[in-house]
Amino acid sequence: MSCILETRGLYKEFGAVTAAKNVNVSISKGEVVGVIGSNGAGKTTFINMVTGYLKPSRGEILFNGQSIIGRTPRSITRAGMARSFQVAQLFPELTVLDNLLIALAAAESPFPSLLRPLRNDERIARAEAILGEFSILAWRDSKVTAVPQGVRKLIDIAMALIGDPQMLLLDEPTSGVSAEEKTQLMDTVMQVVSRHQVTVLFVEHDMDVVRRYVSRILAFYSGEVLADGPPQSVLANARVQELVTGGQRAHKGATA
Amino acid sequence: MRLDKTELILLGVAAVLAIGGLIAPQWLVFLLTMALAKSMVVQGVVMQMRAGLVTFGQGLYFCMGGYAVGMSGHFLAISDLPSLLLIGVAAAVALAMILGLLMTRYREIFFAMLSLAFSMILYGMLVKSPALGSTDGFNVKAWTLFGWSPAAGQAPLALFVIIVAASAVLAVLLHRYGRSSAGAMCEAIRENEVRVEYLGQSPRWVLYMNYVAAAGVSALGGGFMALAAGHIDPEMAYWITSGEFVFIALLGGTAHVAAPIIAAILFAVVRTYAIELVPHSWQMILGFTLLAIIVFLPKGLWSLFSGRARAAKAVEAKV
Amino acid sequence: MNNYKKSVQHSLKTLPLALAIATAGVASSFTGAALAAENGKFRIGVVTFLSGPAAGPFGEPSANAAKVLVEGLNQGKLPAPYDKLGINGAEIEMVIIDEAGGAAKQVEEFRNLVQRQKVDAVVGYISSGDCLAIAPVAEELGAMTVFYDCGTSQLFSEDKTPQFVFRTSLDAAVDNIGAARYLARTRPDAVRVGGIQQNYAWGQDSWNDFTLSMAQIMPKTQMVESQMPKVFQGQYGAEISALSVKRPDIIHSSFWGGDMEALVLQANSRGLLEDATAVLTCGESALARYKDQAPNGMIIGGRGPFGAFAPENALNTWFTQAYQSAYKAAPTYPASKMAQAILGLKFAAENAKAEPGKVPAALEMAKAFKGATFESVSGTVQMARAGGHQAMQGIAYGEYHYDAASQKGSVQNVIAFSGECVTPPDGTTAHDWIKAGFPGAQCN
Amino acid sequence: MLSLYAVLIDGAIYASWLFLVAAGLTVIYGVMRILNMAHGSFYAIGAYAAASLVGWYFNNGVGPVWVGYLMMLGCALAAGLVVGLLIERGLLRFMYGRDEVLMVIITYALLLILEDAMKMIWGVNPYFAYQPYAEMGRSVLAGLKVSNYDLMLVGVSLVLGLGLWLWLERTHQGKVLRAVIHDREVAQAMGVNVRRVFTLVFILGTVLGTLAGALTAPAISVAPGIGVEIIVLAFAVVVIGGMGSIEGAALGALLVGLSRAAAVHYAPQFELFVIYGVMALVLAVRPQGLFGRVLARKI
Repeated sequence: MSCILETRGLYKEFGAVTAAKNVNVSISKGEVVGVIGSNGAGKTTFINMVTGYLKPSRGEILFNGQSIIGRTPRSITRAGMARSFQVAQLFPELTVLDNLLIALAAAESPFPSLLRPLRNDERIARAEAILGEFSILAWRDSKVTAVPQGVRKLIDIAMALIGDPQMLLLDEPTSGVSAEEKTQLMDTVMQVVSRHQVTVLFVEHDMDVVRRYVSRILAFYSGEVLADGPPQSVLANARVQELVTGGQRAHKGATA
Repeated sequence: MRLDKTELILLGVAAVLAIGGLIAPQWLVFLLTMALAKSMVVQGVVMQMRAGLVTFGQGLYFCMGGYAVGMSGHFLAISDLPSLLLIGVAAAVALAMILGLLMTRYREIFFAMLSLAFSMILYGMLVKSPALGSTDGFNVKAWTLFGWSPAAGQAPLALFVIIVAASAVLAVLLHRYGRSSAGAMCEAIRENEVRVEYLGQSPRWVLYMNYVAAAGVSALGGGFMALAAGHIDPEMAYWITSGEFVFIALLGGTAHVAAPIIAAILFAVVRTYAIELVPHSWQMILGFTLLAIIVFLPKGLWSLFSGRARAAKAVEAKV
Repeated sequence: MNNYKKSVQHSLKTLPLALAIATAGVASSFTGAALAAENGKFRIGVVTFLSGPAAGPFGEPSANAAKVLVEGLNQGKLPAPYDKLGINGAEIEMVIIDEAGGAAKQVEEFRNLVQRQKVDAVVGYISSGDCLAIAPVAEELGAMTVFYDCGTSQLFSEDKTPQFVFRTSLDAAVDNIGAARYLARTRPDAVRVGGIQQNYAWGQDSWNDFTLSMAQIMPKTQMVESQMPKVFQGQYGAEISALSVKRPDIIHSSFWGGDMEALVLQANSRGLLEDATAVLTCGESALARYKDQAPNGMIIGGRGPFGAFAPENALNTWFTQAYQSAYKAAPTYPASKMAQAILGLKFAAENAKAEPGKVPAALEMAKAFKGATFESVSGTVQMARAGGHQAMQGIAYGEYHYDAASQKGSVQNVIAFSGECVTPPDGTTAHDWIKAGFPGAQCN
Repeated sequence: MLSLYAVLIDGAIYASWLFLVAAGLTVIYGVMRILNMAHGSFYAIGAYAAASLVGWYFNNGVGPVWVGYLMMLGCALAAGLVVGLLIERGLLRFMYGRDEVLMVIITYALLLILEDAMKMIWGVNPYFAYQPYAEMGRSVLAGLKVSNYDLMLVGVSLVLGLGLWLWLERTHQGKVLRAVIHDREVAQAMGVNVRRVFTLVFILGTVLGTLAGALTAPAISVAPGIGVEIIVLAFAVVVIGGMGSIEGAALGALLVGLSRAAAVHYAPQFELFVIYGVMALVLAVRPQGLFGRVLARKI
């Protein structure tokens, strides 16, 4: 399997704090990777560096074999790496449909047309299709402000996905969603992304959620990758149990 | 090109206005001409408001347009109206392409203040130029249209018809721009710039286009103003003038392309009477009106008319 | 954007509705026109600054003067030759408009006055920019128009063949030629000259005319400093230092209004006015307010034989008294100039061969005004320049003197220069005339 | 050589005046995030109040001079309190939380209203209350005659600036204020009564405005429009220094003051737009102004 994303000796310091310490990761096409780690372990920093929001202090990031260090988020996005956000980043005053149409138009061309309408049947069809896939088509014409949290998270992801990225980074897709909704929400998301055959890397706290979908886990602790591998081995790893997941997980992990 | 209903209505109304000009009293024709010229500048302000930017310096391009027209008349002996206006727009666009590089780095108040600073610099330079009449400005030469020069006393009416046509075409274009991907992108930037960046779109590029386009539109208004009033002075670039454009923009709101036009006309009528009836306190009237709009009609006068629309949407949202 | 649907569907409902309201608003303007229908009265539009910094020193005295005069005329109180009721027997009705807001707006308002208010004549305009902008419109509309204050030399070189536009005030060049001549008489051995002007057309032109005149009249003087602060700046600390550093004997300034008073106060209390004599071309307009804050001997002008420089004559006596009793203050030069403009208009109208009680046609008035010689609060005025459309009058300068006992300021050592002495003849611009050494000037 | 001293002296005097004018603006913005266009009107109100009262006092009073100075301060204080309270309680508090730019427009409306209101109260005739300025006499600095009143202004603005700074940095109230400045929500959570802080700060800012006006009044002739003339000036100073920062305003004032004085002495033709030049220059290099804080957006 060819490697899509690779980081080499990635460091990030904020003054005294080290948010990333010698992070070496390589992810292959089609993988579904879960990133775990307690708060401040460096998960989001990792995503922010990979997507160009933060510039690493040292190290190298290769996307499809090309360095993306110092490139802007938008050029990285155009290169095929999309992301969603811990707190859904939407256009609140616009309708759900328009949110997606804008995402689509943005993906189509870096130079939006000045006179051709945003809404054309082809775009609308695609937007409705993806809304359908996430089964939130009912919200099509309502303002984002009138939409519940869970749905917003889905819109956020749909907007990232509608541009057909090769890789999708999901930053805590279930944060701010009630425990009941979580599994259902993740099920929907995972079905859709698998259908789109896109490499996925997502940050998640809930181990049950993680183990349920991923083929591989990255465990972060204070900026370092503590363990990297298939779920059972990583969750069985003693230090992971000690530092990341905590006792009860150890037992589960062992018996898995 | 297919016209949607709004555009058909716009053109229809324009036709009616143009014909109405033939029977309306001259002073009214002139008042409307001035109002329409202003409304073009306001369109420029509104274009940027939709992208979340308020400019207190649109007078810069208003003035550029005016002076370009006046100066090409005086120094280049050009009298052909379209070429004059074109020169004005070109000059403004050229300047905007330079300033835009800087302006698009700023948002919110910094944008407002920096735009103000630039227009005040132009004001300062003009005041410093005796060759251009300093604060007195200078009179603009009479215009011709493809070699035809209007008979004495007919110029105001002719210009009125021309500016009505121009406004209508402009309105149609801006209406399309508003619905275009670029127009949508402007609103998206207003709503959430970071997300736009993460959609692979460059907010600065979009804002840059928008800024330059707005400058051109405003310059067109300035050019018409110069031709209508027959005189230009640095006052056009003074920040109070720009403030007035913001005022009119808020009066109309950003909801519809016709809003600035209607707002500009109402503003002109109200002001004319305010000056006549309460010459000592019409500023105060404007002030209270402005507050009332902000408090009661945050979306501008237009929300009066489109109120039902939003009610309807609210219902849609429920289901 | 978010409601593109709306904009389509609703433009159907809302756009017409909106336009209906708009047109309603516009239509309401017609009523204005209806009100202004001719009513046998002589309607005068008076335009002067009612707001902004020019309102206090210029606008208000002018408006007051207009009121006093119109009232007096309507009651036939004026001495001969103006004892006829109103204008030509028709009662005068006045519409006062604020001049603030820039030339473009003034053009709009002028058209409103003439075409909606249906005024028979417009008297006004202080700002040169407004005069330049109004002139062509007045000619286009054939509207009788009398400029009472603006001083730009451009006016009649732009409006080459004036027909309906008249100016009863003097060309600004006259102020500065007069100032130079006064200096030659009273300060013959002054050498170092500094200047401070407001940084706009008025100030720039004044300084230009003054320096040119000085080069002719007092060739050994040298200009050591020229300051051009922003108009209405109010604070002149730096400029005053810059001037004092150059140790001038004479300081010329065309400042007016609040700026002038502030300059005098600040310069005086910093000793500048003790070391140098100030020449204020507009100085007279604050005569009553300097008190002991201006040094005796400061040279002030009134932009012509106006205000304190106005001669003793029946008209002026009546005017001064009427103004005094109405506003508890002596009329300053802007007031006198407004009075002069209205008197000129009355003279023209009553010599336009219209039957008594009727308002004569604009063209007739213009014919009668052209080249006329009429009596005014400032003495005899000849419309002797710009083909009979520009007034020619003498100009007077004098020295400020403060009487501590009565706490009143007055002008002394007044020297008046005849019009022929300071006014460029037709066919040459002020600049060329000055540069050529005032050919044909006849000085008393 | 003399003119070099002159530049420094004039620059210092002008700078201190600028600071007086700008201080209130920056304080209000710093805490309330309101860029107050009506600040110029406050200045004008202060000037009118002082000019009319002091003028009246000297014209028909033979009372001691120092009473006149007290009256100046007194009416500046009174005017500021009344106007500030009225506007904050009567209008602004209903607007809090609105978009910053909208607040600019609201205060712009306020400016339009106040300008005419002043005309109604004081008319259009200039007020001329020169006595406090003239009484102080002058002294000679480096061969340059300088008005003592102007020197006093330098002192006043130094004291004022220092006072404000100490108050913000060293007192409990100052801590509270800085808490509000730094994060309104957190401050609220910490039990700070933000509403009350706002009211107090706005009144403080207003008083600073009227004070600047009152102190300027004796040196100028107070006429309509003086307020409008200084707003843009004050804006420039505040924006250059970094909006909301006292030390920024001070530095901005000094920068503008000196460069303007230099222009007046060495290149009068550039005087008119030296201020905007400096502003555009500074912003081009430091978008947030010299002391402005950059607020990064969390995602």
